[in-house]
Amino acid sequence: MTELLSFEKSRPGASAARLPDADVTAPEPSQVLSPGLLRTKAPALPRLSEPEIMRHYGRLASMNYSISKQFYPLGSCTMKYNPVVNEIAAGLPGFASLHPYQEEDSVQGALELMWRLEGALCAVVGVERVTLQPAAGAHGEWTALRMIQAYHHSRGDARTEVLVPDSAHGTNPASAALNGFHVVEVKSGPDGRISLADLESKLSPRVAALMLTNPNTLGLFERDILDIAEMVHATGAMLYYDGANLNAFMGICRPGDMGFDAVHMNLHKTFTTPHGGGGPGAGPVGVKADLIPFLPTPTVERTNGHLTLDFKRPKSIGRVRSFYGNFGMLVRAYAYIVAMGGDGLMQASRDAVLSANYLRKQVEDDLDMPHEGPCMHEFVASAQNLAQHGVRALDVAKALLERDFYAPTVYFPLVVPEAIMVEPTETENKATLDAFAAAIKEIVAQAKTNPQALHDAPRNLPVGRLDEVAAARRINAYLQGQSEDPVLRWKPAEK
Amino acid sequence: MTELLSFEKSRPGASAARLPDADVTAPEPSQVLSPGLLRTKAPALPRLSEPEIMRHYGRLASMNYSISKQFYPLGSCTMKYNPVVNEIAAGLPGFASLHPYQEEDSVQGALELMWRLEGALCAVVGVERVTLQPAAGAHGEWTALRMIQAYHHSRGDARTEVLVPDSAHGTNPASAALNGFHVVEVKSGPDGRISLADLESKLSPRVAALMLTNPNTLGLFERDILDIAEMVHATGAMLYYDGANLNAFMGICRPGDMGFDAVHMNLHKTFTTPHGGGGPGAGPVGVKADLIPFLPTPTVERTNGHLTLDFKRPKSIGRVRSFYGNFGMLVRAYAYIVAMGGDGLMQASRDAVLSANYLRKQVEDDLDMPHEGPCMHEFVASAQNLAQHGVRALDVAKALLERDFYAPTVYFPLVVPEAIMVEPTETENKATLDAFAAAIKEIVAQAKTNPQALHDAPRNLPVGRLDEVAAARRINAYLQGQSEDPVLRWKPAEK
Amino acid sequence: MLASIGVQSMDDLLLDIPHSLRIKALELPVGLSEYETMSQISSLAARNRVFPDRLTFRGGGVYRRFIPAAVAAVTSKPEFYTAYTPYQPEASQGTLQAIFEFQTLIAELTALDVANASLYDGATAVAEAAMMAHIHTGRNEVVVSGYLHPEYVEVLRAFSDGRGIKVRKGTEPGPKTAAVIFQQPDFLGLLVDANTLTESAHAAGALAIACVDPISLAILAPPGEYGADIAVGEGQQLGLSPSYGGPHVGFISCRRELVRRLPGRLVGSAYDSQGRRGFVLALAAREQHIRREKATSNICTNHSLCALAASVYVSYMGPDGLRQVAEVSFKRAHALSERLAALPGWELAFPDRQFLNEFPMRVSKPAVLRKLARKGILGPLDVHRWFRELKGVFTFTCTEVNDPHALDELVTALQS
Amino acid sequence: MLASIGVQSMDDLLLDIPHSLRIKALELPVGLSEYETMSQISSLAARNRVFPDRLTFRGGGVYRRFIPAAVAAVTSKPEFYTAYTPYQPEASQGTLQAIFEFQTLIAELTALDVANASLYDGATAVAEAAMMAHIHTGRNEVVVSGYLHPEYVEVLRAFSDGRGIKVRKGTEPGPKTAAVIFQQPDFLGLLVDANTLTESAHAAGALAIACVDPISLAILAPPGEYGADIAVGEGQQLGLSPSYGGPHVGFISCRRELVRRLPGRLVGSAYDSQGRRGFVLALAAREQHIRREKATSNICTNHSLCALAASVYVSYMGPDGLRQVAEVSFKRAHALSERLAALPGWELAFPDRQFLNEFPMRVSKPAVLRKLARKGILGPLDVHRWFRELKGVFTFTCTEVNDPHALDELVTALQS
Ligand SMILES: Cc1ncc(COP(=O)(O)O)c(C=O)c1O
Ligand SMILES: Cc1ncc(COP(=O)(O)O)c(C=O)c1O
Repeated sequence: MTELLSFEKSRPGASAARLPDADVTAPEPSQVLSPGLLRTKAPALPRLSEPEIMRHYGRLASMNYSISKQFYPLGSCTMKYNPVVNEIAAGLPGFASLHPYQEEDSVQGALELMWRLEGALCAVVGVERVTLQPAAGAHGEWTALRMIQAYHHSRGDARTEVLVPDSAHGTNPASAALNGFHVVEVKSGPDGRISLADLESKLSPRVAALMLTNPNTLGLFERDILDIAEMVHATGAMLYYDGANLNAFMGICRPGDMGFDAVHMNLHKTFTTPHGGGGPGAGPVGVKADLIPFLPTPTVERTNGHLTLDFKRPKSIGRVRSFYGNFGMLVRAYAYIVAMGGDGLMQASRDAVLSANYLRKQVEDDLDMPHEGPCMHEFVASAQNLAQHGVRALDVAKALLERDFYAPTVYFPLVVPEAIMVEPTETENKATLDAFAAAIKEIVAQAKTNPQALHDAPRNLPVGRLDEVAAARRINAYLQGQSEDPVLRWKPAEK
Repeated sequence: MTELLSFEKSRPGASAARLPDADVTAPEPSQVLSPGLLRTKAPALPRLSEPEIMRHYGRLASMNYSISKQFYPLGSCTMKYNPVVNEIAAGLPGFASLHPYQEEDSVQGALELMWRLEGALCAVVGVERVTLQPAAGAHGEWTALRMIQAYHHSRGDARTEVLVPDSAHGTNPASAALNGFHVVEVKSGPDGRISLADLESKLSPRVAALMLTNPNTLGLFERDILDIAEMVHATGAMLYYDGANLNAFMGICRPGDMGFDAVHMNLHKTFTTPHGGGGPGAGPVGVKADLIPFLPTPTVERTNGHLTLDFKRPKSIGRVRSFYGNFGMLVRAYAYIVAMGGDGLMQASRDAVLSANYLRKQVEDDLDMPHEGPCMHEFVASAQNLAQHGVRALDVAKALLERDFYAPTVYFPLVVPEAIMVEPTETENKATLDAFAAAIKEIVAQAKTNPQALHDAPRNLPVGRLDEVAAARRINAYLQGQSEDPVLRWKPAEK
Repeated sequence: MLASIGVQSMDDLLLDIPHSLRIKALELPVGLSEYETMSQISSLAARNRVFPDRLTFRGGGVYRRFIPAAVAAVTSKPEFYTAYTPYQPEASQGTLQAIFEFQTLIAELTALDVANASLYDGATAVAEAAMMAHIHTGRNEVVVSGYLHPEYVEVLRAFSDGRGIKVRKGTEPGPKTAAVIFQQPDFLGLLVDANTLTESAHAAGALAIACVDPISLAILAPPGEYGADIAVGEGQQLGLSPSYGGPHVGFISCRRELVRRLPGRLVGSAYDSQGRRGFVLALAAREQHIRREKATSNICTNHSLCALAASVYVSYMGPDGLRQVAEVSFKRAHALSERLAALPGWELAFPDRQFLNEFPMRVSKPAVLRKLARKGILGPLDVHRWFRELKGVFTFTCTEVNDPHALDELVTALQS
Repeated sequence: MLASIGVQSMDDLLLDIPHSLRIKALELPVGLSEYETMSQISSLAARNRVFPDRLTFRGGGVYRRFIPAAVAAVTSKPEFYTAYTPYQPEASQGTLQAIFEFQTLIAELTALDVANASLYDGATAVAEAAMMAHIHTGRNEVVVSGYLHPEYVEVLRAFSDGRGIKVRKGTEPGPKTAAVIFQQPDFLGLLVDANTLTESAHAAGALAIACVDPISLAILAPPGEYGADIAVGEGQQLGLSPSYGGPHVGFISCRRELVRRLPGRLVGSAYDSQGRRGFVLALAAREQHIRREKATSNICTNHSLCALAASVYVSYMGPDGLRQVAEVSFKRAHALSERLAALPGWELAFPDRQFLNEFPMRVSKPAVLRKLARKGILGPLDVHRWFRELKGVFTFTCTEVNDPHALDELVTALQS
């Protein structure tokens, strides 16, 4: 069951929109505007009735897996349940209808919410201030590195390198590069932790920062974190925390206490703002005292219960996006924190770690486990043991889809071959974890008896495996001018 | 893919609810109430977390066909698109949060809406007043007959019979019987219309009313309606209109003008309030002058722009439900009428008639057409031509489900054997009608080549055909005390 | 499309309609854009006064309660709210299973054997139960005991009038009595002696029909425990907003012996040829579309979506949450009743009767109540409107939404 | 579960964490029930002032427009909003197809070849486009022409500072110029000469980057028509609520030659072995998860759900509806501008410049504007805050939600 594009369903004369008339005496645009300013060819937008539109998107929706229906064991993604009340909160007219340029005295509630959220995030990660402006994790990373850059710069210290572990998420090196840093990779040791020796060898006065996540992307806690912090700080570099893995330790320990100078947080992971099929999220950044002067403007300030936006911050790196961040996401995260409380957040992390270790145990005889446990909130297995049957991690992923589970993250982190990265989160109950483990067992058994069935998976979804190589070839042809099919969009038939 | 019951998913200790404490000094119920008043055994309700609940209902939802995703050609049901804006309107706190016993001056907007809706419905069907109290069509029928009964009674005229055509909806005779009337059936002629001769023979001073729908349930307009009205009125009986088929003639003609004395309307059909999987709907009843004194209390009255509820109506039949009807549904219907306007409603009816005739044409070679066209907003075909291949209307219905269409109404009206009753409504575009016709053609072809495939349909839904006969047997066994499985509910395992 | 039908114009399709009946247009304004429609409707909504939940102390059959956000998140799924009655089970398992779960939870709450798929409201549920008793016993009178909701009584009368059944107020059933009907807690919030009422009904060969508050059943003995034959009630408190009185949902459950007399839809479990469990409409031979004038009731469309809301609500609460809701309401009401009774000129109207979370006060100077609205408070219900003997009596309701500060505000407002 | 893992207690799972780092509890209040949570949050919301749509005349990058109810009905579907980035295409066709449609409509609106899956907002879209130009041309300077939104400029600077790119205000590109960036209409609402700007950029070997208002493109020549290389913009007006500034959605489209430089996700069509068409993430070799430090951008999570809202909005409007929206806004603004210019002490700030639906007025006694809030009006934007030369200049915005009576109310309030 595939669905035509809205553009392909378009019917001449159809329209959902019935709009008010202008009802004023005023000229037509064409009477006023210079002809050169006017559009000559109308855009080929779909013409559909409201029922057609609603059915179109209703049917598209049913072609998606989502955390609302399926277990999403996606490692490094923290797909946990998104409470309904978050959505209600963000939709309150008192938030959703606010214009960003309203006078401050008319938005005290919004500013208070941001202030309180900042405070709560400070408490969770152990920092002194937080900027809520970045729109996503990568944006937060870049913001933090930009502050670190400005910090060194302000001290006349032009550092040009950023160290990134080989297991790091791709956004880490990309964010560093976007700030013009040279990225130097630090190796993991055989225990899945950063190699202190390798780190030692790469540290130098050129290094502006080391980017780490802890637990790291293998789900393992960097036991030597205090030593690492000392080594890094000794060279004058800063320690940066990629907070995508926050769900492991709320109420258990704090990056600030570990020696991290800056921390970004993905509210769309740990703090249950929904992923939206790829955003919007929010990536606040918390900092210790040294970096506070460099925070983006404006910051929210509170004096005698009155809230203001502070735009006068001479050392600030400036703005990283328009207005004050993804405010609607901030409301959701705040609602979650209020509902959970300190006790609830701690319980969530403990449950997440328990789930991951339980599930790891259930499948440890079925897949390779490249590193020893216990793990924190996620674990990385490997499908290399299935290679002898011609079965790859990708086949395991697709076979899981066929069994009504979303797939784990595969082929990441890069340091584990045929990686299968599983993060169950506290959302999933034991029955679901058991069912998932049973599916893995069934798939591993099938790898031996009928690998073809796995290569053919999934067979019960709207489409089977799509030929991405052929698609790439078609795109190439277009980009090289050998074809007029852009592949990356629909095009009206006639020109 | 079937789903465990919420009761079967229950886990000890799980709970979605976190509730405030009482926070007052007061005794426990058990300290105050006599022991005989207290419950001894807790009800076996499910214990689930919020994510489990949301996933449960999310998965159940995906097991439903609905007008939001599928074409619902259900005859006599007017499955048309339910505009989103209706839902928004009904959800406004200014409506959804009103207590029914608020003082009148604090609910002027609600009363005004009811007043305006009443006026609009009067305009559409051509009557003088409308009660908005009945909760559904059947409830409206019963309300109207109760008024007719009271009317005759008030004239000292104890009439005991109600005439109902053989093609009538089951609620018609049932509503009459509920008022203690004796139901007498009137036959249809070969042209699908009521037989005037038969009607003549059944009319007598015992007859309180004739219940009709026009177009009738065969989708045909009763051409002799003016004669019928004259005959009925001549005997002192009243003419009652079952308004389920209102979608055929808005802005084209009006039951009031045809001579009907009372009319019920299904707002959940013609006026786009959603069906909700079987309600709630709303079944207002419109009446001519003679019946006004008998309307249920309260009525909404308007004097100098001020609205009141009139409870002092000495001849009223009293109340037919608590409060003022399904108010939330009235808001939705009103929103629809405002958005459509007189012009839009007329267009809707014209489009509905056009769709039905177009679709009838497309399939007239494939199925038997027991009556000549044109039809109004729906038509009744028959699958008798497939009987020779052992294929029944039910098989056609199930084969349509397999093809992602809901099924037409089958085996109704009872006067047509193997009836297939199709009502496309103005919602459906030509592409959908064509696809449906193509599916019918395919099914009819398959009836000849591979009837077994039709008997096996549907094969791609959560369940195949369910054995209702076996279920009835199990229920019987339970009701006769031969089994302890109630079949009609889940029962906790242990006693 | 006209061409393919083989006609020239739309009018050719309307030839069966006598010319004298054709109208040119509807006497209604022209249609509006969505924006204008919403503006017009919002301005009507703005002409209503919304009292905050926490300051609403009025009940009388419709109550403010905390409604989890989950409820609307489920009922607003188009797959539920835009589906039809589940005539085709294979394509309607979502609705069917949800109804089956609703039937189960009503049966569990009332401790009776079987419940139906829903009725319109509490009032028609009482009337339908009376009709069941009438058919079952062949008797022509129902006895209404005590303070049954006055609107329920009116509806019962309207149903009974049509059917020629006598409605009598009293407590003594006689040989013609089909059923004794009582409400627990009653319209004033007071608890009645359900045991005795049930026994006396049975002693007279009549059925006992209990009209119950579903939330109260987390604390109170359910009808099944004291032997009632039929339980009915209004389910608004299970996750439905007041909505000026509807749509809400009626429920009905009964003993096994009476199941064939139940009105409306029933869903049962069934299996397909592969042994998969599914759900179907069951015992349809009671219903109008099969039995026509011999049906147990005329009901067709019922209140399915409201029943779904109730199911989500009850699943959210679970047994402990429901009990907590009932207990918090109980305690707040008892705390308030003491404070009100301490006000000069105020007293409990029935000081020796027990109650849960709604209770009648006798007020010597009711004028003070008129000031409440100005303070944003929706005060108690004046029940004198329905009962002559209750002059100066007002019923107050407390639920989990009336926080202790709200009680303070109320008491302060009454003192000032 | 602990037993099956083979440990005694939770602490056994946390042994890797140095003891000195363990904390006992978070310094946060304890959790609240849903009811209390919503009460607390509602009371924060109540401390904000909501101006009615129709009386909002403030724009400056965020606009009140009519949002069809269909938009939220789609974006609130959990299948959309609770899905992850569509890494597994077979289980994510809904999201993928929706993005593919979004890419198409942005490409159509801007009349350029290819658009991406979305960016965070208009400001970062400008910055990303500048980075593209920098990489493509190998040049280290971007020229910002005219009144580009001041916050966009700030973001552009932050991005450029990190990368060592110079941001220069002006109109004359030089040999080091990677791109000329202009906004059409500009921040003040004025129309610029996009043709000339584009030509001069090209003449200098630089790219032309047009930052455009998507609704304006129903009337105005799109970037593709005047030869711009990259179009970017803010999509808030396409069905997203103001929400105190976010989340909204940035968009970017470009000529075929630049597609490999595009930041962020791209969805393309592909086929399965049965020949069924589906959609997949395409050209991933530009992205961070494959290319790491060599990626065209660091963006990962983008604004997919907002892009979906925009798609629903545009489908609802269709080409005619979008044009109607633009025209009604245009006419209302022109009617208002005349009435304002007729007020004593008021004049158009740039009388010989053309505009669509936002326009700058010069006001001799701005104190009058302070009274507007008291009348429930959200008045114009004081742009002096950003531009020293614009003392006494305020921009007014009109859209289809500012009905003629609203214009009357505004003018009356200013006269009084
Ligand atoms: C470890 C890690 N870091 C950073 C990111 C980037 O976050 P975002 O996608 O919000 O930009 C992710 C997201 O997948 C992640 O898993
Ligand atoms: C012709 C006809 N009359 C009456 C009814 C009864 O309406 P309701 O189901 O709302 O009680 C229906 C509904 O199916 C119908 O089709």
